[in-house]
Amino acid sequence: MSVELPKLGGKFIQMEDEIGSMASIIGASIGGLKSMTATSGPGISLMQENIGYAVITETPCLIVNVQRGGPSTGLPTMPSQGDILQARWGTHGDHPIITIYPHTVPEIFEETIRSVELSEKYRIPVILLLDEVIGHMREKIDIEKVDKNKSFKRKTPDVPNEWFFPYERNSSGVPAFADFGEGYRYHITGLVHDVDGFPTSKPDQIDAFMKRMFRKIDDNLDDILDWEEYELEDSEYMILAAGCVARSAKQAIRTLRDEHGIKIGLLRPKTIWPFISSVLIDKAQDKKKIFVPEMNMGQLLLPTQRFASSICDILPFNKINGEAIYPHELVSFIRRNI
Amino acid sequence: MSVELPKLGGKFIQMEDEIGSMASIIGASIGGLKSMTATSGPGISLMQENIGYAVITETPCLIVNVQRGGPSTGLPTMPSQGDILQARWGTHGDHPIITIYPHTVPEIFEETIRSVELSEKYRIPVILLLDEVIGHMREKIDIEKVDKNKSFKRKTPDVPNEWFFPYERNSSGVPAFADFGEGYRYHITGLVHDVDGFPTSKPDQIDAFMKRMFRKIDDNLDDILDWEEYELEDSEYMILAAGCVARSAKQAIRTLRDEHGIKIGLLRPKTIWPFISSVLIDKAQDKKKIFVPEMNMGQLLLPTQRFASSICDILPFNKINGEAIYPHELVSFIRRNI
Amino acid sequence: MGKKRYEIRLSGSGGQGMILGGVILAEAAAIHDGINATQTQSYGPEARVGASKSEVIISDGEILFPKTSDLDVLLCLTQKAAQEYIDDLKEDGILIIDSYYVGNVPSKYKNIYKIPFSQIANKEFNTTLVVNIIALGAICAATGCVSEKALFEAVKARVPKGTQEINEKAARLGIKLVKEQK
Amino acid sequence: MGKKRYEIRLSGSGGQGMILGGVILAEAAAIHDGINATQTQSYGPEARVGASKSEVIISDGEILFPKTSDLDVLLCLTQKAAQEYIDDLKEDGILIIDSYYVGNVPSKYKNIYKIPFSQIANKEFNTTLVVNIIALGAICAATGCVSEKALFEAVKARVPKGTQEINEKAARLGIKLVKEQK
Amino acid sequence: MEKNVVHKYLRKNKKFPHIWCPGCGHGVIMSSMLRAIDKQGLDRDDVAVVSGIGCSSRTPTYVDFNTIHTTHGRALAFATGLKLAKPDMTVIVVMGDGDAVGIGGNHFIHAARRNMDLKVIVYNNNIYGMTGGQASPTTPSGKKATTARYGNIERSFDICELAKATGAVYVARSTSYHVQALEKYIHRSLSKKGFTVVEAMTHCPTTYGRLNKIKEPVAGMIYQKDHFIMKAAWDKLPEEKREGKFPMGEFVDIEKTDFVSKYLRLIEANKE
Amino acid sequence: MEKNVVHKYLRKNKKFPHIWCPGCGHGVIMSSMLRAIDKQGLDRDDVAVVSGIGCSSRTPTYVDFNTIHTTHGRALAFATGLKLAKPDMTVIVVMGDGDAVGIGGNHFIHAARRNMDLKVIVYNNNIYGMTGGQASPTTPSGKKATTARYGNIERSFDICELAKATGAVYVARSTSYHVQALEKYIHRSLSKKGFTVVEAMTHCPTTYGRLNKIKEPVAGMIYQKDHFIMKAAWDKLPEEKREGKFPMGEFVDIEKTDFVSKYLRLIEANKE
Amino acid sequence: MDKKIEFYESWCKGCGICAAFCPKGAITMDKMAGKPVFDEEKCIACGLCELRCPDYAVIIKKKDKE
Amino acid sequence: MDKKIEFYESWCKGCGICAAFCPKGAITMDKMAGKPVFDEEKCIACGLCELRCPDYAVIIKKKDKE
Ligand SMILES: Cc1ncc(C[n+]2csc(CCOP(=O)(O)OP(=O)(O)O)c2C)c(N)n1
Ligand SMILES: Cc1ncc(C[n+]2csc(CCOP(=O)(O)OP(=O)(O)O)c2C)c(N)n1
Ligand code: SF4
Ligand code: SF4
Ligand code: SF4
Ligand code: SF4
Ligand code: SF4
Ligand code: SF4
Ligand SMILES: [Mg+2]
Ligand SMILES: [Mg+2]
Repeated sequence: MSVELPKLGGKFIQMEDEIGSMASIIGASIGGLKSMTATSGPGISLMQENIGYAVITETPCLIVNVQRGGPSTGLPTMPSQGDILQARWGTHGDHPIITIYPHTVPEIFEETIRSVELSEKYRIPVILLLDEVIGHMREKIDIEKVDKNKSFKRKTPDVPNEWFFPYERNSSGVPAFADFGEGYRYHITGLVHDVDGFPTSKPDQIDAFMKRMFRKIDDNLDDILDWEEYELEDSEYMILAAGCVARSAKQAIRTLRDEHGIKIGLLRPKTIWPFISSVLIDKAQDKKKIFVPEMNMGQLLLPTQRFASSICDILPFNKINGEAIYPHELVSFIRRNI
Repeated sequence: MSVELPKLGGKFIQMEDEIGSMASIIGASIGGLKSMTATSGPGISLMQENIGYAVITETPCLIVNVQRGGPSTGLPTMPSQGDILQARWGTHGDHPIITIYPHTVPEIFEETIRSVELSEKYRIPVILLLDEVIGHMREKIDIEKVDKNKSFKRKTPDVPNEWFFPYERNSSGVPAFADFGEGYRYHITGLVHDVDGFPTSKPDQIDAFMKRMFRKIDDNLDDILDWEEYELEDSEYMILAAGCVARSAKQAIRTLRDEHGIKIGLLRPKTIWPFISSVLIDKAQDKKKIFVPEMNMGQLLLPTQRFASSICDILPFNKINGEAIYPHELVSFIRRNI
Repeated sequence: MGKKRYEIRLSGSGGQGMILGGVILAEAAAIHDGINATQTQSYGPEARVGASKSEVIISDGEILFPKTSDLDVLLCLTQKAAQEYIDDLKEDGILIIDSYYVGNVPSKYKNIYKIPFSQIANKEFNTTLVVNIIALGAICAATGCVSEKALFEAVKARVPKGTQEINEKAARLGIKLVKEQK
Repeated sequence: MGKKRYEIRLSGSGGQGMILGGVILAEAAAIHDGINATQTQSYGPEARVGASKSEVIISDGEILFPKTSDLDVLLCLTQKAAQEYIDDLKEDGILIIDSYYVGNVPSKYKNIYKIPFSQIANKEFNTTLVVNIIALGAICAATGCVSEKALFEAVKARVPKGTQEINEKAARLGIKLVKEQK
Repeated sequence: MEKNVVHKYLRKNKKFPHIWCPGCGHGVIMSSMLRAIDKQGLDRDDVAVVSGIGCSSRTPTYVDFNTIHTTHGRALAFATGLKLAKPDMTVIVVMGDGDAVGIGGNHFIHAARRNMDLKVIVYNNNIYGMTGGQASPTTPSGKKATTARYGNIERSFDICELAKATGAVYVARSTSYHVQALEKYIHRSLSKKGFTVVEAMTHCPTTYGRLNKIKEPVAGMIYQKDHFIMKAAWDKLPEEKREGKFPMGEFVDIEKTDFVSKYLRLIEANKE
Repeated sequence: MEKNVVHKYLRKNKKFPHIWCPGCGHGVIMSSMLRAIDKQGLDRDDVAVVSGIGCSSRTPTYVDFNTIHTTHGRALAFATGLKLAKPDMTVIVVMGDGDAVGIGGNHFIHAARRNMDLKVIVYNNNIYGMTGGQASPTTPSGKKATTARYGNIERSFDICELAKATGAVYVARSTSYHVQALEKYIHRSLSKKGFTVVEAMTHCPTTYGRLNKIKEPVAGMIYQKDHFIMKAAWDKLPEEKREGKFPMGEFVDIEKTDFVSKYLRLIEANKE
Repeated sequence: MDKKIEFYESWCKGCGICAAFCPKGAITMDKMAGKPVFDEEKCIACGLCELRCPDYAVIIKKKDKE
Repeated sequence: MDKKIEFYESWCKGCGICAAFCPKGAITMDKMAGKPVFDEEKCIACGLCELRCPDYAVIIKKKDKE
């Protein structure tokens, strides 16, 4: 980044810590730039306070988190999926958020673009969650396939200064964003605020603000959610997995189908937050069992149980020893448990 | 604290920020003291990295979080229950944790003592989650009732230096803690470590360490979990609520029973993490509906749905306008929904 | 007292000692009368300039919901406080106002004590610092929510050493003023 | 190639260019041969002192699981690397070792190429810097996992300008050395 | 037309009086800032005022510029991002003492080191005002705070010294009493490129004053009048007479290329 | 019996050689520290070595004391808590330059301000070594790092100056080449009460060296030999000859009561 | 000197700063009302009260300047 | 002078520092093995190689001191 950005007129700065990094990308976004930061492990915990600030001020920005094993310093450069629920709940105070979880290097490329787009469109920070396995891997990207003309500008105000409400409640739920310096002199604050951007402690204004913050996401799940179905059509069993575990799962499915004749498929959320609950409920209907393999003690398992435990049996497979889940482990676990 | 502690020979220090506060109580605990810090809102997000450090190094300490409204600066000094899931998942990396949620001032007193006890006994940070309503309230404490002779010393090593393994895998799952300066010169690290305290990247050692960290909690739920049942005996309906919302719920139950003849009771987790899942499953069996009122968009709701949605209907009641939930609101919501 | 739950709000401007007043009242009930009481107050920067309030709930039973919703008693020392809070008072609740500062109040309230607290304090004690204590006396006499003895003890325990006597006098004066209006 | 999925690990000590080697091999397959390839490596402080490794998976189908589990080919340039990694090689896998540094290897492996890479590099090119490229040539010839043309192109694209010729020579030498042993 | 320069820049859609306590020095600092901005003749669309959290940090709410009320201690980091995005904008960063050198100390020294072109105004009331009077890193030794009831046992920071040691190109100190000098220094800082710091000593009757027996606003200002001495006089003062007195004036005024200018050159040199 | 003082303090249950790269200066600093501890005659049970995260922070793993490897930048805050709990323990804090004044800068200046009795040794290799060579706040302007490929455009911190400005009672600098002076300064710092800082310049062949063409360990040490000049000589050096050279020696050596001593007095005075 | 003193009472919080530091003693505080009272005669329009008022409640206009 | 040079080869990483700064040129690096070779004759037991070895692989003992 520090090498490439200047060539393109972009800006790179190495801040003193991750708190500062998170703060500065918000500042840059307010100034009208698309901005991002990246970290692994401890850094993401330090960013939490200001992630909440981006949520409440509705400032678009992208946070990349390459997960490592263990809490704290843990297992640097070893794979894990320990930050899935932190991505949802890491900052204090109730809030919505979007988290995207690609599973190949080319998909990282595509989903980074989609993440920025969602972030700008819904004025919300987006976390791009990666696995170390894929974060430290080279894989083929067919750059030709990427639509380079696709561009997304944030929605900016189309009314004169005096009529501009920075946090107006419009039908889309997403107010226009006035970049600083464009003549709309308004106020941005991490306090709960009213449509005019100024702090409020009036229950009805608080309620309206908070509800809109959730509504802008809940009302647009069709656009925000994304997932892959792999060999699910005729399946009796289903694996639910994300990130690199989904690759192991696919490999396992190949073996299970080809060598053992077991009808099994994969449901892979690409958007993990908000969760693909209705898709899961739909797909779970005709399944005998759902397997949830994860490199943690069970995190995607929680929403899966929440939404599908009344539909069918759910079996977690958890591995937290710093290794990836091998396809053969999954094959034998599944064969033992059907 | 700054006034009282010196009188008792205790130590108080105001650190430069909450990161430092969290770090210093861990340092003090390693030095053999019982230690705590307290915050509200943003501070708890800043503490997350080092909370993870306390988890992985198994250092006892107490963190008090008086919740405020909204993400970020939000609604200072206004009540909310927005940090319930953050208390569980706020730090990066999969990990266990204990969170206690009292609902009256005298209970804060008792539960603070219990929290410190649990923290020392299981070598884990304990979060004491409070509501602003109760955090900023005066209420009667019958100090006579408190057992002052109750004292708990952490388990210290009872073998000579050379035979001491700071992270041994014993039957209890909790290794003895050697305070620094007592002759056991060992190493403490936030990296995943083996029984000798030194970092490891061997899958079997990692696995054993991580599993023990979870097991020491899972195996002792009987001791760690606590809850109150209020008018639950003959109830057809159940409210599940914690903290000050449980007080509104009790008041509402009085009205519903006394004035409307509705058989309804309350299940109130005092320990919220780990969740009282088996208790909930047990109590839910003969209920028609479970109501889950919260000052957030639904957080305790999640484990409730996860464990009980296949047993009975679950109805959330959420309020996020900076006000407490009034008993009459609950009364009318419940009457409308039964 | 004849009531299980009694909701009281003291309101005035910052610096009039409303919070200390609430604490004393709650302690009179909880410690000296031996029944239950809670006290809450509003915090935050807004509390510094605008109206300041302190709430006390007294009950001989368990106090469940700790916020007030239907006030039994409202004390207002300023017009601003009156404007802000008067709607929370029950129709049959007791309203105690500083009659020098608080002008109109809704006609629906019948149980009103009008006392020019600040002026009296200035006249009798040559300071407005005791206004909150006079008001506590008034509340005690108007409602009986705490016993006079408990109030005196609670006052003595909380006010600075050396001012205990004058504060007890202030409390007694408050009681007298209400009794005169009864 | 006749195989759908081909797992290759290059191992040696830090500084022997194993990572660059892996990248070149993967690019030869993915960019120049137009099939699929992934490349991974170990990171972290330990990687600096101990054995260094780089893994490449080549497949004409989709590469699902991106980590190696059963190696088809293992290159070991040091005894330490051989000790650490040899167990991951399939019984019918191909083992390529620097015969000057690597001594004993388990007898179960039959497809072994023993080449004194460093000595040859020193002798032919007067530098050990091209050891990794000679080794790539050897892998190419021993396995056919990438075409020779693709390998040369990939090498040329990755090595510093000015060293392209000598590096291509090194690759050719590797190919020749294996062919001689076949 | 507005009645005076201060009113000219106050937000029309905000209710006044502001939220600060009666007689709080923060209001005086804010008006000095507004007059300095006016004197500098900046287009208000090209001015941003960024704050952290605290009483002082309520400033952005009231002034009619592009304003951000960020998180506690992080204002400089937000401002750094904004400045990178908008190199031509004048970015003023107002912070309390706790904000600036307590929780925010690291961003302060690094922004100074980098020479980010940010105009810092520290409202120094020697205490955490908003949260009721905890000690700040500038609470003088021996003085009281809610977290230092027995008198502060810590040494206190000299913010100007810190700014100087870490690389600021302009550093000055004045007080809410010495309001003309204050305006002059802020104006001076606005006209310089690079990291500038004006430390505005402000009296806080409600917390610092109450705890340290300077309860009345007027007393707070008299204290400033008596205890702050111009640098020139201070330098001549014998050591033993300095006790309890503080220097004010301009401490640093040097030229150094700022970070963003250097970065823009780097882009120019490497653009494809 | 151990063969020499260094071996005496190495952990018997750890495998050597250590994890540092061949020729890395960190090993030299660690042995200097061990010799200084030995000279000071401390009981090893009463010594704690606390670090943050980084190559330098691997030190605690190897030495036979009470050791903590904390989180990045926070070592001083952990050490502060430990020192409060164990006032008589000698708490040595080893940090990298990034650790100490990058992410950890705020704890550094506040521990100095408070005069916490902590013995800081900064292993300064002018870069983030462990993570592969990102610029640190001490990377000299113009030098390269993975995040400053075009040469660092930021000004760099002088750690000794920062320590001095913020209140340390003892400040000294030496290098992994000037190993005898290094040992002497560390020993001196161990014998003082209060916040002490020894900045140990260390050569890092693998990252800083590789990026800045001082790849060989020996070259790194020769650089130190040629570029670091004793303070006395430095002070006499004309400005134009200072370019590219750095002073070493003892910069601060004063007496001030430390925080914990003051706190213990406060307890004594107010104990019930 | 011709001048005009504008005073916005509802913005004034009665802190007394204007009165305390008026070089001519032209301002006195009305104790009961807690607000300043200006003596136009004594005032020399130095503007210090305007500069120091924390609540922007005083404006001193020199007429000759307009 | 009577002295003993102890060298722990398995700890030595062959950095060459000892050799480069030996004041007497008593150490040379064996290029093939990448390890130092000590010339006891030249050595004056100044101990500098021991002090500077980053891997604690050399110990110089002065016999007369024992
Ligand atoms: C991370 C975080 N910690 C603590 C707080 C609580 N807090 C709000 S303002 C403040 C201190 C303000 O002091 P200062 O910066 O000096 O400003 P002042 O109010 O004195 O003007 C604190 C500690 C917070 N908002 N965020
Ligand atoms: C909060 C956090 N941010 C980033 C990292 C990654 N990290 C590990 S070590 C390091 C820098 C080390 O540099 P320095 O402190 O100078 O030590 P050195 O390795 O150079 O000795 C970084 C950024 C981390 N572990 N934690
Ligand atoms: S608390 Fe102090 S700083 Fe804050 S507004 Fe009041 S007087 Fe001003
Ligand atoms: S990277 Fe540098 S500092 Fe780290 S061990 Fe290697 S040489 Fe030493
Ligand atoms: S200075 Fe301003 S606020 Fe204070 S009394 Fe005078 S006019 Fe009123
Ligand atoms: S302008 Fe000057 S003289 Fe006139 S009232 Fe104000 S301070 Fe006094
Ligand atoms: S200095 Fe030490 S590690 Fe380096 S070559 Fe000499 S003996 Fe070996
Ligand atoms: S002791 Fe001195 S003279 Fe002898 S080998 Fe070592 S450095 Fe050379
Ligand atoms: Mg302050
Ligand atoms: Mg470093």
